Formats: sequence, C-alpha cells, structure tokens
Amino acid sequence: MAHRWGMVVDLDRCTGCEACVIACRAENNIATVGEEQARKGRAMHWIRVERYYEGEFPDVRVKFQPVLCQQCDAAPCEPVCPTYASYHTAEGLNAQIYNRCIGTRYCANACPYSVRFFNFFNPAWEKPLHLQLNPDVSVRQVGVMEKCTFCVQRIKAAEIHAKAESRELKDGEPAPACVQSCAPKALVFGDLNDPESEVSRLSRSRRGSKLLEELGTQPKVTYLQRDSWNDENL
Amino acid sequence: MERRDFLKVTVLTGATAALSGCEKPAQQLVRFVPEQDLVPGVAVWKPSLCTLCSAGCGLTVRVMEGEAEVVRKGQLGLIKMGLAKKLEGNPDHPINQGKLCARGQAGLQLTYHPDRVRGPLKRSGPRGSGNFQQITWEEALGEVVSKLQELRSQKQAGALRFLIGRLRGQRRELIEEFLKTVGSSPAMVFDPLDEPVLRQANLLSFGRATMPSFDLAHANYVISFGADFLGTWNSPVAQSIAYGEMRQGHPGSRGKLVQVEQRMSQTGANADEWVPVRPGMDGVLALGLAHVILKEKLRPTRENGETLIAGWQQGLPDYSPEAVEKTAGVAAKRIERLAREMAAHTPAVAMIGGAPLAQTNGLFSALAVNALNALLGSVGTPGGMFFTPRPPHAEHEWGGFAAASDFAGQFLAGKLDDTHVLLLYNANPVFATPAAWKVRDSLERIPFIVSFGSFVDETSAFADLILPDHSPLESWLDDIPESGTTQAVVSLAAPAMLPLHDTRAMPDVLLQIAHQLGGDAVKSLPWQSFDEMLQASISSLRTAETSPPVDPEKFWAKVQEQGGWWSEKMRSDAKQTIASVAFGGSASKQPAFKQPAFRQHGKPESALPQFDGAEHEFPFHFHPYVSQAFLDGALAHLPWMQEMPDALSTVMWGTWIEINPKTAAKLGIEQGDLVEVRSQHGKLQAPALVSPGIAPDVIAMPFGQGHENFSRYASGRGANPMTILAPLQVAETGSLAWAATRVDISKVGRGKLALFAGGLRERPSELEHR
Amino acid sequence: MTKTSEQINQDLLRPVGRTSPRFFFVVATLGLIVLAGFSAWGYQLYNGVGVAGIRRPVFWGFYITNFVFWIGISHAGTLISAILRLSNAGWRRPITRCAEVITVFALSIGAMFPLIHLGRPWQAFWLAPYPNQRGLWPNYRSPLVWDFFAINTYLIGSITFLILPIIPDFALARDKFSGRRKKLYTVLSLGWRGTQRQWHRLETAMHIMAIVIIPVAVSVHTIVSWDFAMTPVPMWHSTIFAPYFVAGAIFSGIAALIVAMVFLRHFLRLEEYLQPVCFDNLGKLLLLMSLLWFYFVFAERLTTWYGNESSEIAVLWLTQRGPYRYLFWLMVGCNFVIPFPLLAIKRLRTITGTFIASLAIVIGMWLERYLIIVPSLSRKFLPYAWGTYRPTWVEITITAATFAGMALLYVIFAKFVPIISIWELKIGERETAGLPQKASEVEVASGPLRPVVRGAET
Amino acid sequence: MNPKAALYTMCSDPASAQRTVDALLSAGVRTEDITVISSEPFDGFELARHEKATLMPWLAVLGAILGGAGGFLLVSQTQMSYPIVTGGMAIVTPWSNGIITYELTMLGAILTTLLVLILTAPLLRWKQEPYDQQVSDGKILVGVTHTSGNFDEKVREIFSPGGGAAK
Repeated sequence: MAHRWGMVVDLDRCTGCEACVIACRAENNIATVGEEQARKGRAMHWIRVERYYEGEFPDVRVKFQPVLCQQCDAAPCEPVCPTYASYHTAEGLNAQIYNRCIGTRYCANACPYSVRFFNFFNPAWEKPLHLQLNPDVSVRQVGVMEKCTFCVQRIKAAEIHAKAESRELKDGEPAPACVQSCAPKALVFGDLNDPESEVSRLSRSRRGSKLLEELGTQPKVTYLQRDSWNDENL
Repeated sequence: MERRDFLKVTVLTGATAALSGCEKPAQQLVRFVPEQDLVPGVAVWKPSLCTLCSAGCGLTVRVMEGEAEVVRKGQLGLIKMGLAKKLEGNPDHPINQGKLCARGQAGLQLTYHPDRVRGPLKRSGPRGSGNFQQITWEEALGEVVSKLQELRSQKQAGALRFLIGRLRGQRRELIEEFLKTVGSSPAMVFDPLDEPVLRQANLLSFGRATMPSFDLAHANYVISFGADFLGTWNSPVAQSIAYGEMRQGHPGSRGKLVQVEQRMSQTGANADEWVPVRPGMDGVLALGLAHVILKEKLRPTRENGETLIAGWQQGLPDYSPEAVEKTAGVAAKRIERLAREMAAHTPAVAMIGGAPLAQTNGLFSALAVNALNALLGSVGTPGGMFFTPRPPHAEHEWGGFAAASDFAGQFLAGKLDDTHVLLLYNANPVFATPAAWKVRDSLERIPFIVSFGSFVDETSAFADLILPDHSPLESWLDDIPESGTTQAVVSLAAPAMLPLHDTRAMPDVLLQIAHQLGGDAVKSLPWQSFDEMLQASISSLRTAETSPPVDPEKFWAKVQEQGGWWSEKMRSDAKQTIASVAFGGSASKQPAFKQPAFRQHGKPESALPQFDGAEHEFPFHFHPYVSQAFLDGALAHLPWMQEMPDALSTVMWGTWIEINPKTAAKLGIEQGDLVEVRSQHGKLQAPALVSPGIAPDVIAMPFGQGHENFSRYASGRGANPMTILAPLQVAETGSLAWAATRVDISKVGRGKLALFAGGLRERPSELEHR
Repeated sequence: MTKTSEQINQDLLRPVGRTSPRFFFVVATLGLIVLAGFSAWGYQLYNGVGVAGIRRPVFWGFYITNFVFWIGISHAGTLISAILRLSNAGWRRPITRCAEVITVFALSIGAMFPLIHLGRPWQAFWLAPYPNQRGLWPNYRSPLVWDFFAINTYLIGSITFLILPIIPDFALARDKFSGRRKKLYTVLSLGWRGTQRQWHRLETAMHIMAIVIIPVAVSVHTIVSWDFAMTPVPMWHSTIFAPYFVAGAIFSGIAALIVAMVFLRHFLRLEEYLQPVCFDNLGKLLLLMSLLWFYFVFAERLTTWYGNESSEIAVLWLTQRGPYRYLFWLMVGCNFVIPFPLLAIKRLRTITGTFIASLAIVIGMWLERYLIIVPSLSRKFLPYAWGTYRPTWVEITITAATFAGMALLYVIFAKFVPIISIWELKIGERETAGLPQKASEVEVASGPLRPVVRGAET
Repeated sequence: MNPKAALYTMCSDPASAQRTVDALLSAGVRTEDITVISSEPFDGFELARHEKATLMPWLAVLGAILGGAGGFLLVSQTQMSYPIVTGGMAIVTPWSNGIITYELTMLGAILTTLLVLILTAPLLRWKQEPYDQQVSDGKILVGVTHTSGNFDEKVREIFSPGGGAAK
C-alpha cells in the first residue's frame, strides 16, 4: 500500500528551542543569507517556530507554533505553477522540482502558510563551509523556489534500508531532520495510511486541528492544541 | 597517524589545478593519497561528544566521503576523506537520548569555519590587535618549552598559570597533573555559564557542590525561579525530553509549570503560570510559599529539619504572604494558592538558576529554594531533584566555574602580576567579564601568553603564541556529565574525522611539552598521546560494568563504539533507586570548594538584594540573560546561530534591548529605535524591542553579541551587556552578581533590527494593523 | 469648416514629411531614460532578482503592478475604437488610430514585465506549449499560462486592427513622397491601389476584427484579474475582480488616450482635427467609468468590512488606516474626487479639464494596482509571516523607463505614420460637407460630362 | 491584345465616376472588366457591384471553429501524450480547457480574416495596373480591362467625345 506521509505537531510539548530549525538547515543545505538580506526578509527557514504573545504584562502567555510545509492534499501552490515545478508526488508530498522552476513566485503567493522560500541570489558558502553540504540534497541556484520536502531524501534512505533488509518500514523509522531532533517529541512523523501508526493515532486526538483548514487546503500536518492545567484537587 | 607517512605528492595539472582556482595561483596544489577507505555516497555514523555547554550530550556524526583542501606535513593539498555532514544526538546516550539542541547541531560549523586558526601563530602586532604570523610547530613548541625551563631554572614554577574554560574528564586531569608536576597551582577556571552560587548552596544543603538533576518526567508540579531549563540552563536537552513527558507523556495527568522571573524566558513562555517577581526576591517568595505550607501543615513536618534558614522552626514568621507581597510584589492570595497547589500536587519540585543566583543575595535564594524542595519532600524522590551518580573511577568531580571567587579575586586584586607565563584554553574573560574587572590590563602585564584556541577571540588576541587545537570532531574527547540523568556516565569518543588544518590536539601538545621538559613530568604523564591516557583511565570501569570483566581491547572497542560507558539504566520510577543516587557517593572532592562555615540565612535584613546605582538616577533593573543562540557569546561566530531567529524576539544577526510597551511609550521609544543604556560603569547602544513579556521597571538584554574580534561573522556586531555591568559580588561566594546593575535608558536614534516575525499576536487587534 | 482632400493630405502628412530639431531632442531624452531602464534590467539579470525590493512574503511588487497597469492602458485603443466603429460614431474618425497605437505599444510593454520579474527569465519560453525533451507541457491550470495565450491573441489582434486601416494611408504616402521614403512606403503599402474590391474587403475585415477584438480585450483583463483571484490571498480571492479589473482597464485606457491626444494636438498642430467634441465625448465616457470604478471599489470594500473575516479585515485596515492609507486616499482622490467634478460639469469638461482629470486617473490607476497587489501579500493569513515591501532603484528605474519607452515609441510611430487615419477622415469630411453620399443623391445628367481622358501609358 | 492593357479615365468626384461606370455598363462592358480606383471608399455608390460578394465572414467563423478545436485538442491531448506524476491531481481541468479554447477560437478568427483579406483583396501584389498617382489627390480612376476591338471604340467614346489614347 502506498505511503501517505503526515506529521503531528503537539503544541503542548513544543518548547520553542529552534532545534528543528537548525536541523533543517543542516540537512537540506539551506543557504545563510547574511544580515542585510535577513533584514530584507529573505532569510530562509523551511521550518519556523512561530511565536504569538497573548495578553499584556503581567498576565502574558506565549504560544509557540512550528510551521513547515503542510504538504496539503489540495495545495494552492500546485495548480498555479505554469511549469509543474510545484507538483504532487505519488506519496502525496508537495514536491518542488528546482530545475523546472522559472521563478514566477506565484506558488509562494498562493501558499497561505508562507512556507515557500525564494533564492533571490545565488547561495554562497565561504570556504571551507561548503564541506558541510549534504551530498544527498541539491543546492538551489538563483531564481528558484525552495521549500520543505519532509526530508524526502531521508524517507528514501529509510525505504532503501528497509528494502535491503527485505522488510516493511517500521513506524517512525523515516524521520525528517526536524522530527529527529525534537527533544520534547513535539513533532511526530509517519504514514497516515497506516491506522496503527503513532501519527495516525495522534492526529485523531481530541486536541487535533489543522492549520487554516477553513481554506480547504487539506493539510497533512495536524496540530494538537495546547492543553491547560486544570486543578482537580482545589 | 602513521598512515600520513604514506603521503605521496603528485603535482596536479589542468583540471585539478583549476579546483584551486580561488587560491593563489602561485601555490602548487597537490593531491594526497586517501588516509581512510570510504565508499562514496554511503553515510557512516560515528559517535562523538558535544562540548558546547555543560550538559555534555552524546553525538552521532554523519560522515561521508568528500574532497577537501587539507594541510599534511605543512603542505596544502587535496584529499578524499570522510567529512562530517551532520550532527545528531546519540540515541544510546543517557543524557540526550538521540536528541540535540540547535547549538549542538551548529557545532558542525566549528570544524569548517573559514576563520579557524589553521596553524600555529606568533603575535606580530601589538597585543590585542589580533595580528599574527604563521610559524612551524617546532618553533612554537621550542619557544614554550624554553619559557617553562626558564621558569623552572629560576625556581618560579608558581609563575605559570593555566586559565581554562569549563573542562571535565581526562583533559582536566591532564592539565591539573601537568601543573602539579611543574609545581604550579591548579588551573583557574572561567565559565560564565556555571552556577557557583548554586554549587555552594547545594554543598551547604546537601553536601554536594554539584549541579542538580530533576526527574521532571514524573513531576506533577514544577516551579522554576528564573531557571531557563528548557533553553540554556544546566542540561536543556535532557530537561526538555523530560518536560515533554511531564506535559503529555502520561495520559490523564499533566504536570503544571510555574515560572518565576522578571523577563519572560523561553521556559517562561512555556509556563502554565508566569509569575513576575521583583528582582532578587525569588528567595523571599520561596520562603513565602514555605510559610504557607508550614502554617497550614500541608506537608508532613518530619521533613522540616531545615537549619540553614533562620526562623524555619518558628514557621518563618517574617515571611507571611502579606509581608512577601510588599517586598516581592506577588499578591498574597496568589502566594497562598501556589503554595496549596504545589503541596497538593506532589511530586512537586522547585529549581533556581540564572538571574536570581546573580543577585547579591543569590546564595540565600538558592538555600531558600533548596529548603522548599526539602519541605515538599522532593529531594531524592521520583519526580523530584537528585544528583547524578559519579562513575566509580572519577575521583574528582570537577565543578565548572568552581574557583569563582578566587578567579574574580585574582583579577581584581591583580594577583596575576606574579604570573610570567599564562596558558589559555577555551576561556575568553576579556569578552565575558565586566570592564570594571580590568582583565585587559591584567593580561597586558603578563609577559608571555599562550593560547590553545581554535579561533582568535578577544582574549587570545593578547596571546604571544597560538597553538590551535583540533576541532572537537577531529579530537579524542571524553566527558563526565554532571547532571541530567540517573545513570553514571563517562562519554568518550574517537575523532569523527581527520584534521583539516595544521592543528594539533591540545592534550597531545601538553604531553609533548611535558616530555620535552623531562623530569617528574615524564613519570606522571607517561603517555605518548591522549588516547592512550583515555584508554588507561577508562579501563578501570571494566570491572564496574560486568563480572567477569570483559577483555580490555573488547571493552575499549565497545566504549568507542557506543560513545562512552554508562552504568545500567535505572528504572527512574523506582523510588529507592532515585534515593540511592540522590546523594550518591561521598561528599564530592572539589578542590575549589571548601566546606563553608555554618551560617544561617534568611533574616529579612540579609535576605534583601543590593543593587548598583541609585534608583532615582538609574530607574531600571538591567537584566542580561544567556542567549538562546550564543550562550555567553562563545557561539557568536557560527553563521547558523547568527541567522537563527531567537525564539521570542525572532531577531537574527544582532542584539536588542527588551522594553515593556508601557515603558517604551512613556519614553517615546518605538520598536527598532536605537537606545542607549547607561550604568555607573559604562554605556552601550542597541535597538529596542518592545515586548509584552517584561516588567515595566526592567530592561533585558541577551549576552553573546558585541564581539570586537571574533571571526568575520561576530566581529563588530551588536553590543555586549557585560561591558556596563557593576563588579558586584554574590555574598559569600565572590562570584559576579551580573543581574544587580541598575541602568537608565534614552532614545538616541533609529536602529537596525533583522526580525523574522511580522506580527506579534495571532489574532491582532485593529490597532496592530497600523 | 470642411477641408479638401489636398488640405487634409498636406496637414496630416506634414509631421511625417518634415522633422524639426525638437523631435530629435525628445527622442534623445526619452531614449536615454529607456537606456537607463535596460541597464537596470541588465544589472538585475546579472545579480539576480534580489536587487529588486521584492521579499518574503511580498513576492510580487512594482513589476507586476506595472504589468497590470500597462495591460490596463492597452484597453484604451482597440476596445474604444472597436466600439465606436461598430456604433459608427462620427467623432471617432480622428482618434481611432491614436487609440489603437496605444494598445499595441502598451500591450508590448506590459507583456515585458512578467519576463522582467521572473527569477530565471532565460527559461521563460517554458511557458509556451511545444513538444520538448523535458517531457512537459505547460500547466494549463495556471493563470499565467492563460495570460500567455490571452495576451498573445490580443497582441496579434491589436496589431492587425492597427495595421489594416493604415495600408491606404501608406499608399497615399507612397504617392506623395519621393526617393527613399517612396521606396519604403511602396513596400509598406503592400501594393494597395484602392480598387473598390480592396476597399470593400478592407472594410469587411475591419468590421469582423472590431467584433472579434472586443471579447478578446475583455477576456485579457479578466484573466489578468484571475492571476490574483485564483489564489487564496486575502482580498484577492474575489469574484468581483474580473469586472473590476476590466472596468479599471477601460478607465485608465481612456485617460491615457486623452493624455496622448492632447500632446499630439499640441505638438503636431492638429487643432483642427482633434476638436473639442472628441474630448467632450471621451470625457463623458471617462465620467461613466469613474463612477463605475468608484462603485466597484465601494462594493469590494463594503463586503469585506461587513464580512469581517480576520485576514481580509487585516488587509482592509492596512490600506485604509495603516501605512498605506496615504496612498489609498490619494488613489481615491485621483480616480474619483478630482475627475468627477471636472468631467461632470459641462463648463469644466474642456480639453484642459479632461486633460487634468486624465493625468490624475493615470496616476490613480497605477496606485490602485499597487494597492491591490502589495498590501494583500504583506498581510497573509499567519501574522508571524507578515512583511513589508519597499521598491529599490532598480524597480523605479525600470518603471520610469517604461513610461519613457511608451512616449518614445509613440513619437517615432507618429513620425512614420499619419497619426490620424486620413482616408477615414476624408469620409467624415464628405459627410460634414454634405457632398453626395449615394448615387441617388446625384441629380440626373446635368450638362454634358467632361471626363479627362488619359491613356494607361501616362 | 494583351490582357493587361487598359483604358481609363480620371473622374473628379464619385458622381461623375458613377455616371461613367453606368455609361460603360449600358455600353455593354462587363462589370468584371471595369476597375474603379479611389483614395477612399464610396459605399453609397454602385461603382463595382460585383465586388460586394465575399465569404470573408463565413471563413472567419470557420477559422474560429478550427482555432477552437485546435485549442481544445491541444489542452486535452497533451496530458495523454506526456503523462507526468501529479499524485492524482488533474493536469487539465474543464475550466482551463474552456479558457485556452476560447482564446484560440478568437485567434483563429483573427488570423483567417487577415489571410482572406490578403488573398482576396488582393494584397502583397505590387506593380498592378491600371493605377494613377492622381488617385491620391482625390481623383477617381475608372478603367476598363480586356476591351476587344469594337468595345474599345465605345469606351474611348464614353471616356471622351474627342476620342482618347488607347493601348
């Protein structure tokens, strides 16, 4: 049975430590743009930890919300791309084919989650920083869009590994870099087609909801809302 | 090592010469014969250690074949070698269990940093200028040895000092042994992130000058006084893993997190209840809570044998909620509610760290929190606090910033004046001490300084010689984590990759120097290289692990393979096991800590903090805090860290000053305005960040930026809060009270902020659309 | 007063025939600006689109604004002249050609912008449907591909629509000039003689074109509006966009036409041909469009405000109260407050009056496009991802260059082609002069007829 | 005599041209042999009755239909000819079908009209006789081609009482 990769983000566990952000950079060769470009809003973080304040001092609370590509089943980014650079893979991922991209940036406008990032310039790694590049992930050139892939290269690697041992993939075996690095286990990844997988189980939680699901994008990422501490003894 | 002798040189022409296109055409690029056999495109995972903070997490390094420019026998050339591509947590390691924080993962860039010191350097410019010229290792070592022999001949061995950063395990043993053999005093440790005050308090309360561990996974109620335990404090990864369990790990029961502080930290941001308290009043609040619990007899009294806190037996009459409300600024009703909650939801645990300990009354606050823990019955119990057991072979428990008081004292009193030779390793006091300490001047007066640093920073810029160490991934590493697990852990790892540059491992260099010095040194340090020493040190654990002991070579191989040795996993839910580790082993042997004289704390007059600067002149408390990305600033040279948006401010590539919206409005300061912060000891400028998560009378600012001389990425970026701090000390420890400075602020112009976030709130009010 | 065909020929061929130094001066200055624009573009091609101000999340800025603006302007000509031809309005004759020229040039300029704004312009041809080794056809679901088809159709149509009625005038020029010019116009006249057959075919063709071009023009701006309306972006995803854009396009088109006519009238001394009546009538049309525009804006804003959907409201307030408020109210002023009185009050609907109104509208409509694109993008659904946009000198230079380019093309065109359709004008003159239009009007055999007799050889 | 040979006269206004033409017709000249050239169209006059008939509008419609069909085939066939993985997402939808079809329909109409005009006017044939530059001064040329012997005389007569030059 074909896989259908999905993720669960437990906002009650997420601490906003940003480990996922750096894990993603390291895994996917995301270029560092430098201060000036960062100030211009051109920093690239395929996954980001959104921070929302609630209330005023002294009654302040903060909500951390990791946002990455939601891998929508009905993705607004796909139909608008004139060259099929942004398209749907057989396993339901929203793939971005870098060398098909001509840089209309239409997909980025269409994406309600603003998780698509554009290479405004050719990326540069000051020697010998280029030695850290992951050979499994292509480096993007100027003028193309890039985005979260659910670390498709790690999924493939896991599949190959399982195949080599002639067995099925174990639940949680393929894990994107962000999920692998998440200390409080706020991120859970797995196959939504397997009703027994942890990700399927959690996405059925009463706390579960989708980001901007009212837009009908049918995301494959489920957010478990923060729980509240209720005092049953006093 | 010997394989390098196979090194064969073939002059490259045409295509490969083009590879060196960006280098000087003059220099001749050669291709070396590979030193390892690797399958191209296939990843190998090798264990290693994270050395970036005191947690001591275990790593697995993803190594893949690649072509690199390296230096072999002083010659630059190309070689196919295994290159570290990614750092992940070691799944078997008891501390981080396969997880790793952002900083740890960015540690990869230490190895590939373009501004790494690529070979031994000799100072060419004036001190502090950072101008150096390349020399050979032979020249460099010759110079060091001759200096030391000079000292010895003049019977001035004491004039040799070794200044190190946080360092545990065999490297520390080696250094101390080395110093002993040449007859000079133990190493001076400088680690701004360490908590000497808490160690002192723990020594007083529990007889262990050790950082505590917490069984958060099974706690039902956690109250943290300023400790950013999910971000940067103590063992963040281990604590985050446990926190996740506390929140959602047990269906049906969810622990509560209460954070007490003035400026909302990353941990505070996750708290179920955030309790702003007046600076330095954490201890008072803790006793207020204890007062309620004692008064209402919410906890069995047999555990209340507290003697360190004055008036405890009388039920802390001075700390009634009403009294505390006046001083600490927390409503009496709230104090009562919190006290009842935590008493009712055991296991409940309290912790203290960061700013509260950096107040003049820090020791009192720490003792108060320890007392509260005892009262809550959560010392050495599941869901409570305990001490990680030490491995049997580790005779010393090296505290980090142990000699805090000595250190501060030495510099302040200029005691370094009798130092002729100073060795530097992983310490940057010039950057991380208040200007008022005048560290620069002290260094200026030292005739000869040698740094083992991999980077030229503010301190090693004063060095006469730089003998660059390998990067951690290129080195033999070991560590004995102090907290974060119920298992005794010895981390150990072989180099994950071969060195890129003409660097040498500090321990090897030290051994070589010792051998060249001859005499006792050779006897007490017989090893040819550091890995021999490691093997020798860890072999004693064979017996500890299994009976009958396994064959030494097998054991050595196994240790390297799993990245260290650790005792059998304890079922942390078994009460007695925790208790047994709670005060495992005898009172620790820590040279720097002498058992202090018994003194009672908590008399109201002694409980209150002092601040530097008069309130009318300097109306704001200055609250510096450890940066999520750079810690104390030691990581500011990593581009990944610079571009990582800070979780709360979302600032990249810079520093900022946090101001409460009301305060800002009052002073006519807007987001991004350049603000000047003045204390009695200096002033600095940084852009303002208006944040709801900070008290109106507090100005907060992260450590880490404001480097003058620390690689292309950090130099001249932002401002360093250290520079304006008052040299106040924490009573009875002498360590720096870095949160006790008062400041005034004013707008001076328009600043530059690189923010990643647009909006502040999820459902913005109409006003915010402006 | 009416003119003889000799007079007409003289007046209208004069600008083509004689060239004043002023012409060269104008061409030079405009040329320099255009050159600056091209060098700016070159700079961008070399360094990457990053030199423009676009950023996350505002991935579309000045370039797409200009694209929509110029495509809008292009609705001046063809649409107007087609409508007027079909309704056979007599006063159209002197203005149809000025109008159609605007269409062709504005459209070509507008069509450049999608290329300029591309991240990898050198791959732009991947938009075209052709069998290729990549094994890919363009994604027909993408409004950008719709654009590709619509704009090309419209461009081809407009060029045809412009060229056909010029052929007889080329023939005229051929006969009137000598030397190199004669050779040139001989070629350009495509062997036009003026046989009744040719005249009839030409008029039939024009009639068909006029019918076809109107729905094409409408579809073009509809599809441009769908570039936005097809995406789930606050205040873009709206059914009102298509008619809103079409109306806006015609609105700005007419304004641009009036501006052009005023300049022509002044510099080419065509006072007797471009008479106040043209401006008066166009002014009335403009008034209608201005009202229509206001109606659409009001409808759009009201529904958004009433719907009170958080993300849409964010954009609404951003434009009306936020940093964009000045631009917003300036736009309302330019598109309604200023033009309305100028065009509504007969005394003010003079040439000057309509000129001022038109200038205001051209500015206002550019602002409208800017305010449609940028604020919506900078306030998408997740507040954390909100952003801002500020153009750089590159975008500003290129924008300025397109306006200069438009003027330049227009000036050069007027230099080679009579800017008023001579033969059509003559028909008009016959009508006004009351000369017989039909055989029946000719009184039967009055006096002997004395035709000049010639042999074919002379 | 050679078919290109033509007799023609220049009239000063459409009325006289009309009379000349009528005279020629009544003299029995076949209407196809009469060429009237003017610098502007005179729709009101019956100067060339036989020229009125043309299939251009119908051909345009035909072109439109062909264009539309072509467009529809393009969009609907390409998905079959070049299948790519789209995870079950449609490559072409009726809506986009409609839009492309519509545009190409219009393009078809435009191009056929242009083509038919060029072929039937006819255009792109330089050097055609008879022609006279005076046309551009507003004169109207009335000419007769293919005159054979006896007609020749009549035509000259009509063109001028005093007889005229012929060729």
